[in-house]
Amino acid sequence: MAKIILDRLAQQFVAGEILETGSQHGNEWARVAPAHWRAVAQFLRDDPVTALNMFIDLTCVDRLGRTPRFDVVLHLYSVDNKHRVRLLAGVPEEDPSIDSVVSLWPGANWFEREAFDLYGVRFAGHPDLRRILMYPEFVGHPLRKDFPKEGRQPLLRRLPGSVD
Amino acid sequence: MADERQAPSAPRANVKMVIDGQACEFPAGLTILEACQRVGSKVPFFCWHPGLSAPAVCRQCLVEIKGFPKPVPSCYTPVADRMEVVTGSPKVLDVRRQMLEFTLLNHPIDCPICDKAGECMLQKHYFDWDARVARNDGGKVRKAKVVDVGRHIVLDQERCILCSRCIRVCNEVARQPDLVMAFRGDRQLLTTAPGQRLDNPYSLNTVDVCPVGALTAKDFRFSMRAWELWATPSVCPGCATGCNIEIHASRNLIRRLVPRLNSAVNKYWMCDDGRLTYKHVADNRLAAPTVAGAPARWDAALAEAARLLGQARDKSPATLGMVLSAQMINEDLFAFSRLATECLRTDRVYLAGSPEGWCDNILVSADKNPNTTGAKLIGGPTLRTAADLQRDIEGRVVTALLLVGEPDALGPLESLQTLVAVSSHQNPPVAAAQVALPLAMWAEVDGSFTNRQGKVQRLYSAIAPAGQARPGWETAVRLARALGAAWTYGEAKQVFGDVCAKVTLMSRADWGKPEMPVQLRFANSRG
Amino acid sequence: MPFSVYTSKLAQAVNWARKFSLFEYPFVTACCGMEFMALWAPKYDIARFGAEIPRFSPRQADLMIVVGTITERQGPVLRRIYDQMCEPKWVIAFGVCASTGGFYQNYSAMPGADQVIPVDVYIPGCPPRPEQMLDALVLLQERIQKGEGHSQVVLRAERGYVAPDAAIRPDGETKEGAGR
Amino acid sequence: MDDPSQTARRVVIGFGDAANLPEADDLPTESMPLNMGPSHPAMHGTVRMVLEVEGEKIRSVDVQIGYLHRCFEKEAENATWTQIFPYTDRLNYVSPMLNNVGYALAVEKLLDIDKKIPERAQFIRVIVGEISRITDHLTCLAASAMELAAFTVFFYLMKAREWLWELLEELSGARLTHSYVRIGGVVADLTDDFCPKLRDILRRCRASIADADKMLTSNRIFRDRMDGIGIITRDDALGWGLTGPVGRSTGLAYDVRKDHPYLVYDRFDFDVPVGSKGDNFDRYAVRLEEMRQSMRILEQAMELLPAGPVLIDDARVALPPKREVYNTIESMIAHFKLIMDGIVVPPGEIYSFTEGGNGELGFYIVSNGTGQPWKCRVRPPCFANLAVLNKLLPRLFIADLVPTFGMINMIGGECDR
Repeated sequence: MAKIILDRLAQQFVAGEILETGSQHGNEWARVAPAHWRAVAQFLRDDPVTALNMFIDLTCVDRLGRTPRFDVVLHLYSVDNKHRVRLLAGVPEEDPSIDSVVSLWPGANWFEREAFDLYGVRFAGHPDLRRILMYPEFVGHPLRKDFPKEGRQPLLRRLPGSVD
Repeated sequence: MADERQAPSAPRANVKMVIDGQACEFPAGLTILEACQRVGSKVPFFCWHPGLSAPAVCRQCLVEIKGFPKPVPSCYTPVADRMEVVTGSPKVLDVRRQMLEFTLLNHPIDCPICDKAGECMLQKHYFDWDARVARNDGGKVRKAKVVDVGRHIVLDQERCILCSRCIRVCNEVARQPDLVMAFRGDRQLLTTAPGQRLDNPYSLNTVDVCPVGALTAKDFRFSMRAWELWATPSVCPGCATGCNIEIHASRNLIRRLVPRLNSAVNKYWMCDDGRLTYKHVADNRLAAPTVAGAPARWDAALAEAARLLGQARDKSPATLGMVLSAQMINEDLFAFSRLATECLRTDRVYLAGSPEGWCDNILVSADKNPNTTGAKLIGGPTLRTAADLQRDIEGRVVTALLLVGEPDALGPLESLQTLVAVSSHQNPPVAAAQVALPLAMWAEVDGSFTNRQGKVQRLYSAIAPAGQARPGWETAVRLARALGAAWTYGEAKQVFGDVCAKVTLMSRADWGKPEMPVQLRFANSRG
Repeated sequence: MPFSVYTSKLAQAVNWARKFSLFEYPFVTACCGMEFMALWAPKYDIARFGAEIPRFSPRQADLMIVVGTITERQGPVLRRIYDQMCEPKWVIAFGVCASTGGFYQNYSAMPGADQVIPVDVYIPGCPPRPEQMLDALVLLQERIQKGEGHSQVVLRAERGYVAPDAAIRPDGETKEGAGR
Repeated sequence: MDDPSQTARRVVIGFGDAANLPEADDLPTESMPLNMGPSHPAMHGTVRMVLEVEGEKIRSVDVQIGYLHRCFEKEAENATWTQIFPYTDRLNYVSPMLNNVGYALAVEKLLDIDKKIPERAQFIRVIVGEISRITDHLTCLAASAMELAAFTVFFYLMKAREWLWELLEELSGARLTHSYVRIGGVVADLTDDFCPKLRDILRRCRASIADADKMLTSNRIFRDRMDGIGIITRDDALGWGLTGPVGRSTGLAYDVRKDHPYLVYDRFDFDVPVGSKGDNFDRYAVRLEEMRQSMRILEQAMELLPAGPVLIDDARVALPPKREVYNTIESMIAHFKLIMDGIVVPPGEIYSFTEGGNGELGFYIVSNGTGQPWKCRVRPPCFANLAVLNKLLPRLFIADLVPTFGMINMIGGECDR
C-alpha cells in the first residue's frame, strides 16, 4: 500500500534528490539529499495522493565510522490513507546541520530540540534551538557513540564521603 | 584473516570449480576450506587453524563433493579442477551434527566455571549449527581436571576435545614437541611427553588456539570473564619485533594481551614474555607530579620545571642534556627532541633504554625496546648513546638533565645540579629529581612504534592514564609553551603528521582509522 | 544530677511528640510515585502512623521523602528544597534510584540522593512495596525517639552547595568535561 | 503598560464614567514571571513551567522537561536485547505491560518471528496490556481528580487500581514493574485462577468507575474547570502529532489497535471513543470510556483464550528449561549464549508502533547484527502531547493549567526517558 509513496516520490523527484528507497519489515523508507529535506517533506504532506499530514517522530542516528556520520530520521503518517513513511538524510560530522521542518509541523519543535541536544545536529530555521532534556550547562552531546555512558557533569558539589 | 584480503580470482588462479553453485577460480594447492572462506560460504571447524597444518581430526569441516561417495574434510582436501562443492547439504549438516554430538557427549557442564566460556568455539558451533536439546543426559567419562603441565599453563583433560591444535603449536611454532595424545577412544587424553613439561617460550599460544577451556593460562584464569573484556588493538612493547596484539581490559585494568594477526610481523603468535609486559603498566606508577619530592599541581610543577630548565639553558646550553628512552612512542620522541633543539637549544640528546636480552629466530629479538628504530630515525645522527651519557655525567660535562622515560643505567645523579624527570614509574631518578612529571604509558595513549623492520604500527588508548599522568608529547608542548614557544599540537595525530613530514623514512606512514574498544561479548567468539 | 535527668526526660518527650507528628514533603519524581500514591490509598493507610498529611511547602515539613530517580538536573532543586526545610529534619530515600541510582548508572542519573542531601533511611526495591515504606517510617520513628539524627551530623560536616566552577560553553559544542 | 491613556483611565475610575471603565479582561496589569515546578503539588511528574502571567491570566509559557532524563537509549545501547525489558517497564511506569509488548513486537519483527509467536502468548499480551491501559487511565483520572480537590474519587479509583495490580503481581511477581513479556512470548503462563479473579475484579472496577463517573461528570465544580478549557482542534492534533486519548478527544479517530491491528486485536469487537470539542472534559470522557472498552476486550479475550505454549519454540530466542540447563551441556551452552552474547538480531531497522496508554508508542530500533541494539529509540506519545501545552496555555487562567496538564497526562519516565 505504502508503495504508493515511493512511486510518488520517484515520479516527483530526480535521482539526485531522492538518493535511495527501500522497504524492510513493512517499513517504507527513502533517503533524501539533505538539501531537499524540507521540500520532500512538504511535498509528502501536501500531495493529495500521499497526504502524509501527521507528524509522528523525528530523531537522529549516529552511524559512527560511516560518512556522513549522522542520519536525521523523520517518520510521517497519513490518517486518511493509513500509510506511513520514514525519511532519512545523511548529515556530516563536520557541519551537522539540516533544514527544520517546524514550519511544516509545529510538533517537530521539541523533537528537533531533542535531536540537537543529544546528537548536536543543528536545524536551520528552528524558532529556538535549545537543549531540552539536558541542562544548559551540559557540555557535549551524550547520545553520540563516542560520549562515555557515565560522563556525568554535576551541577552541585557532592556531600563529603558520598561515593560516586 | 590474511588470505581474505586477496581477491577471489588472483592472477595466478588456475583451478576452476563450483562452490555452492557459485563458479570461481583458485590457485592450485589451496584447500577447499580456504576456498570456501574466500567465496564466503561458511564451514565450521575445530582442529584447523590458518597458521597450522591440518590433520583433519575434528570432522567439523566436512563438505560434499559431487561424485565422491561420502563427505570429505575440506581442511585437508586440496581444490581440483571441475570440482563441485556443496557446503550446506542436509547430508553434510546431519553428519556434522552427529560429530558435534559425539564431541559434546563427554564434555563437562563447566561453562559457568570455565575461563573460555564466552569465547569458546564449542559453544559457538553448537549454537550456530546445531542448537538442539540433548538426546542423553547420562554419565560422562571423568578425567583429570587440574593438571599442572607447565610454568604458565594448567590443563583440564575433561574439557579437551582432542583437536591437537596445541600439539601443532608446540611442534610447528615453538619447534619443541612438548604435548602428545595418549590412549584411545573415550579414554584418549592430551598430556605432556614423558619427561617433558610445556615450558617453551611460546606455550601461551596453546591457550589461544585451544577451541575450548582445556588449556588455561595461570596468569589469566579465574581473574575475569571473557565477555566482560574490552578489546583494543595495540602493539607489544616487549621487544623490537613489535608483535601486533589486542589489549583485553576491563574496569580500566589490563587483564591480558593476545596476539593479533599480522602476516608480515608475527602471524598469529607472540611470545610468553611479551604477554606479561602488561603487568608493568599497573605497577608502581608515578601518579602525580612532584616538586622536590612532594606532590604538586600540574601547572605548578610545569612552571617549576620550565624555570629550572630555562635557568640551566641560559647559564650554558652545552651543559644541558636530555635523555630519551627507546620505550617511548614516536610522538613523544619527536616532541621532546623538538623541545631540545628549539627551546632548550641543546644537541645533547641521549638515547637510553632497556638492556639487550635473549633472542631466538622465531619472534623474540635481543633489543628489548619496542621503538629503537623510531628513536634513531627521529633523533638523527647526532643522537648520543647511554654510554656517552654515563661518561658525560661522570665527567661533569652535563650538569642539568631533562630525563624522559625510564633509562636503565645512569651515572651518579648527585653530580647533577638540575634534574627534571618525566617518568611513568617511581624510580631512583624520580626520587632524586627536583621536578617529576608523570608520563602515560603505551597502553594509555594513541601513538605509534616503529619496529625493527621499520614498520610504523599504531597503538590505541585502551585504558585511562594512571592518576594524573599525561602523554609525553602533551607534556613537551606545555613545557615548550612555558619556555616561550608557541606550539599548536592539540592531539597526537598532529604530532604524528609532523613526524612523517620531517623524518623521510617515515614519510609514507599512515595514522590509520579511529578504533573504539569493543566488548568481547558483542564481538564474534574467537579461536 | 536532677537537672540533667529532667532535660533528658524533656528530650524524650519532645522526640516522642516529633515521631508521631511527622509532616512529610514527598519529593516525587518517578515510578516510585505510583507506589507512593498507593501508600495514601485505602489499603496501606499511612495515616495510621501519624504521617498522613503531605505538606507541599518544605517550610512546613520535617520529613522529606525522596521518591524516584534524582537526575543531575534535579540535584540543585532537591538541595534547595531540602535547605528550605526547618530543623530538625529527616530524609527517607524511597527506592534504589533515590538510594544508589539503581540500574541507571549514566551521564544523567545521580547515583543516589545522598550525593547532595543527607539521608536517614534507605528503602530498597524498584519500586519498594508500600509495606517497606511503613517499615521505614517505623525505623525512622525509633531513631527520632532515640534522638539519633544522622542527617544532622552530615549537615554539620558539609559546606552547602556551590555552582560548578567548570567553564561552561553556551553552545555546548565541545566534549571537554565529559571525562571517561 | 505605562500608556498615558490607561493611567488617565485609572484616574477617572470612581467618577461615574462607567462607559469607559475597562473590562475585567483588559485591566491594565504588570506581567509577572511565575515558576511552577519542577516539584509542584499539582504536577504529577516533574516538569517545570516558566509562566508569564498578567494577573491570573497566562500570557506565555515555557514548558521545561528533562528532570527525569534517565538515558533510556544510552542504557539500551549498552544492554542485551532482553535486558532492555526492565528499562521499558520504567518508561510509562503507569502501564508497564504496554511498553513491554510494544518493545517485544519491534524486536520480533526484526527477527522475523512475529508470525511465529504462539497464539496463547498473543492473547495473554492483549490481556495484560489492556489491564495496564485501565490502570493507566485510572491513575490519570485519580491524580487529576485529586488535583481538582476531589480526594474521594482518588480513593475510589486507587482502590480499583490496587485490585488490578495485585492480580498482575500474582502473575509477574511485581506490583508495578513487571518485565513479564519476553522476546518470543511471555515468561510464564497465566495462573490457574487468573480468569475468574479478573472477571470478579472487572465487576468491582466497573462499580467504582461508575461511582467516580457519578461524582465527577455531574459535579459542577469539576465541569466548570473542564468544559471548554484547553481546546485542541483536529488540525492541531495532526500538526503536533497528538495521539491516544488527547488526539482522539479532538475527533481524530486514530487508534493503532483499530487502524493497524497488531497481536490479535482484529478479533475483538470494541469501539474507539472520540471527543467532539477537544477540551479537557472530552479527554476525561474519552479515558473513562476507553476503560470500559478495554474491559470489553478483556472479557472477549478471556472467552477466546486458546490453550498452548506461551513462548516460541526456538532455541536461538527462548531460554531452555532450567532442568535441561543444569543437566546437559547442550542446553547449558544455549542458555549461556542467550544470556551472555544475547539474542543475535540480524542487521536492519524497524519502526514498530502500538497503542500505548498515552497514544502511539513507537520503537525505532537499529540493529547492526550483534547482541545489543545500535539504537533503540522510543517515540514517546506524551512527549508530543506535552509539547502542545506551549500553544494551549496562553490566554488560560493559572487555575486552568492544573486540569489541562492533568488531562495531557504527562508521565515523566516516558516524556524524558
